[in-house]
Amino acid sequence: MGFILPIIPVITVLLLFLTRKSFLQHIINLLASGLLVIGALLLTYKVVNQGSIRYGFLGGIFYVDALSVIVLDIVIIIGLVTSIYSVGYLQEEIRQEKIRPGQIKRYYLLMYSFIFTMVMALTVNNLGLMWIAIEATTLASAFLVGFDNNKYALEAAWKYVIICSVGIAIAFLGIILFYLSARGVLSESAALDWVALYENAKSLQSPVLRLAFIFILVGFGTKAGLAPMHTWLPDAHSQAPSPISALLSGVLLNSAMYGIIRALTIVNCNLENNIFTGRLLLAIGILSILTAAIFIMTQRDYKRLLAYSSIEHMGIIAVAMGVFTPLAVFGGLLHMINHSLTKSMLFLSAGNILQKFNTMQISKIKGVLKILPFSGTAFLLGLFAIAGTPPFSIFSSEINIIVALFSGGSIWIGVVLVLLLAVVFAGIVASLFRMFYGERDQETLQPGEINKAGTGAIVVLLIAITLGGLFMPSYVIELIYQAQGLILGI
Amino acid sequence: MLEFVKILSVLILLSAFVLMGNKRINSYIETFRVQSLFIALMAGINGIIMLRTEGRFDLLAICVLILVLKVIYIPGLLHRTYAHVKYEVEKDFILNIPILISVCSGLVVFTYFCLGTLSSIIPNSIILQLVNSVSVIWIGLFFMISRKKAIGQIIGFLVIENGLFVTTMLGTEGMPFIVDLGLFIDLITAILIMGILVFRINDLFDSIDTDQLNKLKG
Amino acid sequence: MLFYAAYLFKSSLILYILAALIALLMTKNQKTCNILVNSICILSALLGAAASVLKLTSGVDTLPLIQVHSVVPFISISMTIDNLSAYFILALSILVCCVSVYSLGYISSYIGQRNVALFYFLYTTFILSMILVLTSDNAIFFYISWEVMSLLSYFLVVFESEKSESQRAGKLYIIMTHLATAFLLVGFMIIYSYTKSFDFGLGSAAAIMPDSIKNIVFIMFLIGFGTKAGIIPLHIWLPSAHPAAPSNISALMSGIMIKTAIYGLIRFIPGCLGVEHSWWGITILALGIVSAVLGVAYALMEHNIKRLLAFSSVENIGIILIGLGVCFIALAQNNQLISSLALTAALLHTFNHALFKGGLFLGAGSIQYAAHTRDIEKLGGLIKKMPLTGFFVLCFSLAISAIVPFNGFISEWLAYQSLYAFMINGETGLNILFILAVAALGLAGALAAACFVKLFGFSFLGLSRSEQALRAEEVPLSMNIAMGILTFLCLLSGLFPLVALKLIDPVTVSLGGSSIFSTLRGGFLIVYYPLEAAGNTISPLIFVIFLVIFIALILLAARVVGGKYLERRYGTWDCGFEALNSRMQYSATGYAKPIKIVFRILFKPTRQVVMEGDSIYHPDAIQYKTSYTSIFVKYLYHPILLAVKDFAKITKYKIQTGSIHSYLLYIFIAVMAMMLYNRFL
Amino acid sequence: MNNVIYILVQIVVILAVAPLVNGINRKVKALSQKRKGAPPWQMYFDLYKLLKKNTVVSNVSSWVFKAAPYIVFATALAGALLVPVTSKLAGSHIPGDFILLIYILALGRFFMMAAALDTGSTFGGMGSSREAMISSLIEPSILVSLFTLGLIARSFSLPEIIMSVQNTGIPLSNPVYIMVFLAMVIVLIAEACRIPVDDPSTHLELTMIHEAMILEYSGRHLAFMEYGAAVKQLIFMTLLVNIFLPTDQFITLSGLLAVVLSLIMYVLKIIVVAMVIAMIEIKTVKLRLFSIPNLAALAFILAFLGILQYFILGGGYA
Repeated sequence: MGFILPIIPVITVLLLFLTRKSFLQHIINLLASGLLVIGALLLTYKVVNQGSIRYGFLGGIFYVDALSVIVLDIVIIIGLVTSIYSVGYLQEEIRQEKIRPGQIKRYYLLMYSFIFTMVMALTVNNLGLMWIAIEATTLASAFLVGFDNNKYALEAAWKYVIICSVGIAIAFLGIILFYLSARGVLSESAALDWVALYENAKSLQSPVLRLAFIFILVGFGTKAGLAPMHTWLPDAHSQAPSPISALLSGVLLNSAMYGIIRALTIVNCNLENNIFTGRLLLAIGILSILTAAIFIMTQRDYKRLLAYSSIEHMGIIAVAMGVFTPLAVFGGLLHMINHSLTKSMLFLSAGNILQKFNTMQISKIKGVLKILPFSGTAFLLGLFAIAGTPPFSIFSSEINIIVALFSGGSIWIGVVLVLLLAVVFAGIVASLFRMFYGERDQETLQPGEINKAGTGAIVVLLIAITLGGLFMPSYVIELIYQAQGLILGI
Repeated sequence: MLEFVKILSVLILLSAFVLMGNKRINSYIETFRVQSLFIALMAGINGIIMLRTEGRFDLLAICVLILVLKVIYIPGLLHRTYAHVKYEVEKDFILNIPILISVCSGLVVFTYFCLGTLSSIIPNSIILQLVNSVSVIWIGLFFMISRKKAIGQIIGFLVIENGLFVTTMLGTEGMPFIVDLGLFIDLITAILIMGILVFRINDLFDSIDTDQLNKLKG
Repeated sequence: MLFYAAYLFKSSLILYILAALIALLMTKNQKTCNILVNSICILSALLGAAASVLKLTSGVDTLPLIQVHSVVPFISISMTIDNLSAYFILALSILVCCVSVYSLGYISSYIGQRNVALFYFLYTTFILSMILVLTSDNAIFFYISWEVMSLLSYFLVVFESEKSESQRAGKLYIIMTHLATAFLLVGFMIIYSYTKSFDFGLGSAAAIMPDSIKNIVFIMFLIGFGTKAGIIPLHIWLPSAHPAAPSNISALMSGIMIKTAIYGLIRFIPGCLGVEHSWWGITILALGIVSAVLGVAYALMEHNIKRLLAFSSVENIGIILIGLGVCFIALAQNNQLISSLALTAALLHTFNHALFKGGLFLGAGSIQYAAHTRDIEKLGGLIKKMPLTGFFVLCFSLAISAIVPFNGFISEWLAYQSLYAFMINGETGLNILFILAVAALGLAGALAAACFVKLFGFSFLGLSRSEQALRAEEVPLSMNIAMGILTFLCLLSGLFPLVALKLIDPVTVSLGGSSIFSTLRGGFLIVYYPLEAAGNTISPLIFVIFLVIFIALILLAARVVGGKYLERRYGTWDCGFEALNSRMQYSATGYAKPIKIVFRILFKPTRQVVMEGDSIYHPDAIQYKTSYTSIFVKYLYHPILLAVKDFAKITKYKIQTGSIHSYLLYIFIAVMAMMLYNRFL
Repeated sequence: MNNVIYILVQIVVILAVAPLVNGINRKVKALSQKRKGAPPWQMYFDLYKLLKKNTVVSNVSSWVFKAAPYIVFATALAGALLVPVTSKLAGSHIPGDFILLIYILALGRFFMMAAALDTGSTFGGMGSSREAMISSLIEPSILVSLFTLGLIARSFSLPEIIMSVQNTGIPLSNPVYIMVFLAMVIVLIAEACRIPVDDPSTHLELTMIHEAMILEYSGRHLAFMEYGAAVKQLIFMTLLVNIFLPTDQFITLSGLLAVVLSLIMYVLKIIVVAMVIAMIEIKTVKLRLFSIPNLAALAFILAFLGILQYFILGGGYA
């Protein structure tokens, strides 16, 4: 069932090429994302029941297991939400004459090739191919970032392409070293197959692997927006159209993190401890959170603020992976899910606010709750959620990570983490909350939601993250436990 | 015959230095062309060896690809791009040449030092090439840091890619063919995208000086 | 009996949830929503009160209520009600009952103006969250409900969100409380890292943890709970947050919410850590002294009634902390009798403060309801317009100034007793601190009296100082009924202290103290303490009886000696100038000025006098502005805040320069650094 | 039975003596100013006359204004019950200690201060605010001094304290008592509104405090206010004389005679103290309002030093 997942986006792209009417394009978009979700769910069901799946064709490069399925589901579900949102979003953009109707086609084309690359990255079992796919995600999304085609968007796109390509190149060096470390252990064809690598991890050459891990960490870390390689992220996220920001933040970062996790698994298995990787990841993770905290404190642009918060959360996941105890890994994976849901919801509601107020300056906005009752409330609650306030879902994963830190002996890192999180919260409140309250001063704005469908999607997400805080569907947990087993090699 | 490979890898490194020493954008492109030529040769030699030993063609195919893409097509593309965008002579680099060169040599030493951990497990011949090619990567990165113009950065990126190619061809065996192929495709698209972006930048900013791309900060 | 307690308790919980749902559903029909929700709340509050009384008298300590485990690790709902929580829930229920009665009238002014349904949803869930805080027996669940409580109260603070002051207050509040909660979390986590369990396995941590760690955890808890309790210098959110909320909410916040912090201190520090060092108690005692005196000193300077009340909450928290401090010191020297005596004082004052401070906030609400202002300078003469409210506020003022025969006096008296009992045979160093505590209690009491004479006198007596005060009229009956109940309770527990003490005794016993009740000899009406020292005896009731008799006799004597009472109404003496008007009256500012000058070090008072007119000798008008700044805000918070902000602003542009070269350089450096690390591994 | 007798004696003696103190005080002052002055018992006549007069009530004021005099007077009397004039009857006493005493008097003060605000007169507000300041500044000194005595006597109840003092020889021979005594003198002056804190005999708004508060009162209200003030003053004097100048231990015989004797001694002591106070008033000048805190601070320091010495010397007095 899994093999249709990469195919659907391809077909969609072809269909989009053929169609001319924007109406049809919207329909195709919705259908495609719907189909994707169905396929993904079936696949998930299968994986939950029978563990990893390997497909014979194309030399068996397609391979899915719990870990990839988790990220895959995130990709596809966020994809669905985004595509639902995009319909209303694009229509509003056209109504405000920001884009021409002709651009809709381009938008969808790019979006689906973007999704396609990510699906690819998550379904292949070959590190090299995974790298290619992830590099391709950059290229596919570059024009999406520059979609608005003004000075800022262009600058963001340029930085995005350059920095990510460089980073990814370094990651490729790491992969070559992986290959090198397998010299004499594995046959050439299998030398990048990460399953094979994992199975023979013990016999790989550790010094080479260590170097390889460093390069992969930096390389994929660049894509995942870990400090100090994060610099492209705030620009790209703030300049891209809101739905695309949601995709970037909720999905792309995770796929990059997925690459790191894959490598991490092998290296730790080879070194038989996580001291080396742990130190690097903890350092980078804490650094990311610290950077985010500093930037959030005095942020003037709400989309940038959200972007920095993404950096923070990637940092948290990195810390979790660095601790590498079952609890931590569990928390990290759970955090991936929760963060992408919450963050994409935030970006989507931010998109509504942006379309209503036509500014990203916090200081220029007042009375959001009055003017946009639904997405405003969602944004407010989402901010509490993203800051790790109970009872929202992010809290539940953060608490797992923190507990892991404290019971794993690294108490002081735990203390630093907790305090930094609190500081981030304070920063969000201090810099962002003023835009929610007060009377609206622009009489031109009349209250009421634009993009009804999109708002509906937002509300659904809100409910999901609120309930997810206390009760997760048990098969999700089951899936996470499987992935945890894979990562820890239990 | 492996001697040639060693010499070539040194030559590639040298070309990287030369590139760093260049002042004009046209000469960047030419140096890059030369470097790619060396790489093509290297691929060719390795390909012949492999053909002899295992009877595989893929490295030769790669050699051809490199010739077509990196020696002929991409430099031409860059030349054309550069011809389109406005051109005024100005100092393109942030530090002066001697310092840049010395930093690069420092990079080579650094790389050698850092790869010292591998010396126990990998034959010296490979270490040599590894050091050379990896230093080429760092030099390329440093080139990007040191050049202001957009095209300079594209070149730097290409040099990094070159370094990666050389590294893939370490010793006799290259990477699986499909990976190299993918690498090429990505490369092409990347260059195309960057080229398009350069056009747009030039349209909007009336210059390809990336120092003007600093509106987004904080 | 215990079974009934659990049953009643659960049913009251369900009723609260029901009320919340009803509030959500009845967005359209606000009137019925108002009535329905309040009546349900009253009912469930009564159930809760009954449950906790049953629990307290049943003699069994812990009573597990609900255990629900979610699939996510560490996320579980587990509620247990023991004597301590039962006691606090009793206080909560009583206050909630009165506040709900009050809201019937008070919120009716909101109908049509604001989203009443939303308000009631927040109101009920807020109550619910407080109950969860008080009953949770698992650290994570405690943390969750604590945060939820903060969140909901935040939304209630910013409920009147169009006011910029509400926004500022809310921002300050949520930031402070969240930072504090982080410290709490750290504390819990450190404990966990030793005990490997989040259940309140009380005392379990004490055995395992090393002293140094215990001290750290203590400090964490002190900061965490101290901020919520509003002890000085962590109090700055409190005087801005309480006034911003609607008055009935302020009553709940000041009456119960800040007491949950006291609950936390009692629950975790003696319960979980086990007090071994006297310096813990000494720290708390010192903080208590500071909070008590400074709190009321700042209260005296305020002319916004609700800010004044908020500051006076800080004072009362200080008094409670003095009790707690003594208790902890006694525990550290394991002197059980004194510890439980001091704990009783603290708990009783907690309860009393809930009553009269709740009442005072309701009173403030009535004043605003009637006169549409909270500014004392604009009020006056209300006692003729709204006699009932006036009378109740007078009673609450007496109670909070610890004046006989109201309940405030009893708890302060107990505090004095515990200090005395300690001083009889404590060591010198501590005794000096205790003496300071005595002086502080005295000073705080007297200042409180001054403060509340000001509140009562300037808002209810004299001439009305503004139009709206003139147009004020008595508030709806329900509001007065609520305040009446509270007044009655204040008087009751002031005259028959043993009623309350009987309920506190199980708490102190279950916390490992020895029952002081065995030593309460004498009749039901007399509190009688034979400590090691000779007995100190008071009986407020007897003195009230004496007072009544005396007054009767005096009236009689006057009648007999002076004959019939002839009264002539005449204007107040105006020194023979034209008749007195309200602007000639003494102003509240002037009233507080002597004390402001005496304690000028605390207030840094500033004033400016602007003479309008051509000659300064014959000014047409004189403008007199006076203001004061809290030294804590000025010398503690502002500097830190500025430093952080500047640092962030500067580094922001230093890191994210916008130049792609520097970005590439970061990557470059990152790789180099990691490779070096690898090399030197 | 005992209690009834005790209460009656207390009430009668206090009521009887209170006005006398003021009279003597005025007389002494008059003599010092080479005036003949009114007879010491003048105040009885004044009170009687005031009772007979009919009263003027400000039409601004409310019930608080009218209730205040009775409450003030009643609380003063209730307080008087706690301070035994003679230790010969103190075998049985009613439940209450000095903390209760202080807070009962506080009730009266609260109403007095409130009533002063009730008429809307500027003088009232001024007096009230000054009273607020002084009372709150003096409160710690009272508490600390009485605490010291309570610690020494191992009890808070004043009869106990007075009893215990009698068998420690001459109290004023040891430092603790001296310190506390001085503190109490200052407290007395402050509470009784005497120079240098307040000037009872002026109606100049710059100086008056207590008088300003009761300025609006007339007729029987004024009478009770005055009388209450006098009783309160007498309470503090009684504390002073019975604690620091105990004489009852010299009275060896018992029964009614002893009581009478000790009462006579008591009255004499009170007269002496009244004169002393008067002398102080003559010798000193009224302080600026804002140098009163210094006096209060002095009182507190004295009390504090006293209890400090008690602790340092290890409480070896009981």
